[in-house]
Amino acid sequence: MSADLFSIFIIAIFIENFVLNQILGICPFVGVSNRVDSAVGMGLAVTFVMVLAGVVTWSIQNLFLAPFHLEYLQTLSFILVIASLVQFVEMVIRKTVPSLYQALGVYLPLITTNCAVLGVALLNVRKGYGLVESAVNSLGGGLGFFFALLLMAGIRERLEVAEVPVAMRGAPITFITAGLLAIAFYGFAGLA
Amino acid sequence: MNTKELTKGIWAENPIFVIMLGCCPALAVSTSLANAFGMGIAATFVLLGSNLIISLIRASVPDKIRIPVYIVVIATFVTMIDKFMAAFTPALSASLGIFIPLIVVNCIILGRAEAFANKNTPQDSILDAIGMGLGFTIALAMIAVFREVLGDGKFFGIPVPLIKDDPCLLMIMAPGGFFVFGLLMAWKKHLAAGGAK
Amino acid sequence: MNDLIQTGKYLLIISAIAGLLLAFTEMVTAPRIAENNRLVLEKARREVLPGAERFDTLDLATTDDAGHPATRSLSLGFDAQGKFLGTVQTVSPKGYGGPIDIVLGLKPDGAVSGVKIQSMRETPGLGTKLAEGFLDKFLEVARAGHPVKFFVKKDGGDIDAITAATISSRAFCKGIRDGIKVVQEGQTLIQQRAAAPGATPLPGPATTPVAPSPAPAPAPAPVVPPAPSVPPAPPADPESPPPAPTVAPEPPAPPLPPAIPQGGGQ
Amino acid sequence: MATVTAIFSAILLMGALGFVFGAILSYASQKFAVTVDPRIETAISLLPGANCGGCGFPGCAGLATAIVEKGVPIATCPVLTAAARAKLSLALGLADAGPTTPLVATVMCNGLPAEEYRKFEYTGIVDCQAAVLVANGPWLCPHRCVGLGSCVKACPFGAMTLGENRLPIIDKEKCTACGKCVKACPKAIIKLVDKEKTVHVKCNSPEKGPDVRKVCKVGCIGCQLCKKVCAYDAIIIENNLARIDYSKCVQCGACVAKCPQKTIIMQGVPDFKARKAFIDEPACVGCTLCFKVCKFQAVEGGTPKEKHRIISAKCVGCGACVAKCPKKCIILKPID
Repeated sequence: MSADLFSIFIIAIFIENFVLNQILGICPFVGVSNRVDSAVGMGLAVTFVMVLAGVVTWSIQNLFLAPFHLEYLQTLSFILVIASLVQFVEMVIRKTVPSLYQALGVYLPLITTNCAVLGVALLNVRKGYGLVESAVNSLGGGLGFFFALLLMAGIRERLEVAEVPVAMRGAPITFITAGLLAIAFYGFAGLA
Repeated sequence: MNTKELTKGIWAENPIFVIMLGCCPALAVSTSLANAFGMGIAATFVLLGSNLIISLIRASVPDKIRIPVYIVVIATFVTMIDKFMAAFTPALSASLGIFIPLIVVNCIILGRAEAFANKNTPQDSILDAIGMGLGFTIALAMIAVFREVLGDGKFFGIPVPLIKDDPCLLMIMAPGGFFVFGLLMAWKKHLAAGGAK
Repeated sequence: MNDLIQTGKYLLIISAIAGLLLAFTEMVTAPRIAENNRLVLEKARREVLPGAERFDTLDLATTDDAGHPATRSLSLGFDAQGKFLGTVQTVSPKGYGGPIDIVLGLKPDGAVSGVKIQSMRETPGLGTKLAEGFLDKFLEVARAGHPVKFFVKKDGGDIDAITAATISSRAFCKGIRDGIKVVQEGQTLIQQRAAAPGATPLPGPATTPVAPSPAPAPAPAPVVPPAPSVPPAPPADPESPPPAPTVAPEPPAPPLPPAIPQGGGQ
Repeated sequence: MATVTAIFSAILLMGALGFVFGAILSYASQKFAVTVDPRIETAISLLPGANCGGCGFPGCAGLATAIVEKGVPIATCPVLTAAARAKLSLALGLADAGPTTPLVATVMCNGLPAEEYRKFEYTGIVDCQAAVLVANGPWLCPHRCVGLGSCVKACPFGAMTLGENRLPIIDKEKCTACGKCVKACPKAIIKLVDKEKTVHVKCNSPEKGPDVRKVCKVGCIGCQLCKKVCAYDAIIIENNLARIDYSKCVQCGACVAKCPQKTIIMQGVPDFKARKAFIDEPACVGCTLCFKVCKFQAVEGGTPKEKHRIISAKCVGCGACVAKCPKKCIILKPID
């Protein structure tokens, strides 16, 4: 059983990395990765929301939606859960770590529409994962996002001092770097 | 009827290249022109509806639960469209079907709702929605042209003579999306900077 | 405290309205969607088994990938004169992006009569090539007659996979093998049913009428003919009433309908 | 019948979910309520919001809290215009003792011949602080502007760009004198100077004259000619480097014309020509004021009611007489 969990975990982080492989959650990925500390903040916030969302959505799906044949409410209820979780996290961060709250700025509420979070929730259902598997998959997905964000932030900080052509500065060079990172992540595909 | 609201979304404040919202579906779906237009039209339609509804209810929403309420409105709107299309227009739904659930997580919808619809009148919100939707579609089409021709050797489904036998598959996959997107954005910045050196 | 109630009340109203709207749309659209899917499946079945006019459904017990018991409903195709043409079934191997629903037609001798992809969520441009060039090449090989090893070339089979989409190609082949295995296992039952083409299909394992409940996936018939070794599959859904055997010229109930492209269902 | 229960269960489920989350959120908003002093909110809204850090506080929010809670003077924000500062002091009811003369950042280095005086080709990280670690910068002159744009990157208002010879050009309108560039420059070449003044000593090198000549064509060699020619003694020479006292300088340009090294320049007038005073003979009433005020004995006359004339050889063009003459009959003309 645990071997299976471990493989889900590794697949979620490296092989099916949410950002670089399935191209989900690009908006915060590009928006917040200019500095490592805000990237860490965002990564942790997203992982926290993902794991919690993974568990809550799984329970809603299996305790309410499936028995009462309300599958069509799936998207609606999942996104309501995620939105409320994000609003909750926003309040907590605003109270406890105001500087991080300032650094994340608009990208904190945008976690709600972060495709990765809803992606994980729907993926858990589509793959028919149990509770523990969903939690592990969500954790893996979150850490995968966090890992990619950290890599990106590190690279972008070095890009600040590199000689970048005028038109490429800012977002364009970020996307080219993300493309190269995605190619690098294909190397992990052999792990499956 | 100030047209500035309408035209700004199309190029000046293009949602993808300038505001950089909604890049997830843009990269994931822009592998063929047909997909791009499909996604664009579906997104425009949803954006129109959600902007209108949100700008209508914006006064009564307590600020603490602003985001959950907006998201519920958007999700309901999207699911209804998905179901009605699947029921009454099965052919269209077959081609557009997989895009509709993707729209719920499209950052543009909540982005525009949060940034625009909850501050402006319904008329302006509709104009903004149309502008943003068109801008989104155009940007998507621009990306899709490169990716389909280079990666798939087709243009709108018609095989392109030179490339069709061994297209560069990388273009279709995730990294290709990133590259084309980055280069197009650089080209836009270059233009916006008045074609400076 | 009252603020807590106040906000809670507001979100309750909004969510409730949303729930109502969706339930309403579901009620209006579910039967039509099921109908659309059924028509599509109907067309697919005819396409896959050329010449078949009438289909009989037969449910066979089998085990799914994880070894849990599951039922697979087969459609036995008979032409106008009642001659047994072969079997049609829907297999859903797990591809790269999720299940790939394939409608598989097999001739009585086990050769592949036709294959059609019902729905899939593979990476656009790569996995989706399954539905284009790959399918025609696959049919050529399958119809060549000599015993075909349905494996990707890399795994020592006769099918060449799509470049950069080996996962999808492997899943496709696995689905085909799975279909053939089910037919071989249930060979005795199929012959038994096929042997009585003239008479109207035996009343026994009739199918469930399309239950009025909006549940998009009507439960498969719980009753399986008393095969010696295979235990009847437990009824999955307590809610639907045991089906009164209805004899209709053409059993309307579709076999386990393919997952609606949006991915609902088990 | 079944459809009604289905609809009812849908509404019930969504309603319950909505209520539960609404309650959690409102409870959380109370428990995690961030008590923000409304005055800080108004302060934040009235401050420029550039978070440039010129005031030494972490962004405008930091400064706003400091102003409201610790009574830090409003003037610590260098970026505020006088009008904005007045509005803020009005809103907060605090005194507004801000500096009157607006400042602007100016680069005190002319480093003209870029290629001739280069020590080595630097291809490391494009950052002045990093370049300075390598043998004190790639230029022969240790005080020359490194030219890799740390100041340009530090400027939060986009007022600086790297010009030719890799010297930064400052846009006077955009520059808010927040001081970020001053801190970013490892050679301390950028100084905050009165915005109106246009005459500057474009050199920062305290080396002796001969050493300066070896490393730069336009460096200040400490010859003190400018000090002698300045009628308003606005130039101070400290360890071989001329420095302008901007409070006294009237930008007459006498020093600019005199400086043999072209170190002192007048902004906006690249090839500044020496100017001489000329008296319009008929209009002169012989009041001898110009004779008295001229420090360089360049006026021929002195006896009242007689026509005065300027000895152009001695005149440095400081313009003191022009200001003093009651009949306004003296004018300064560049000689070619």
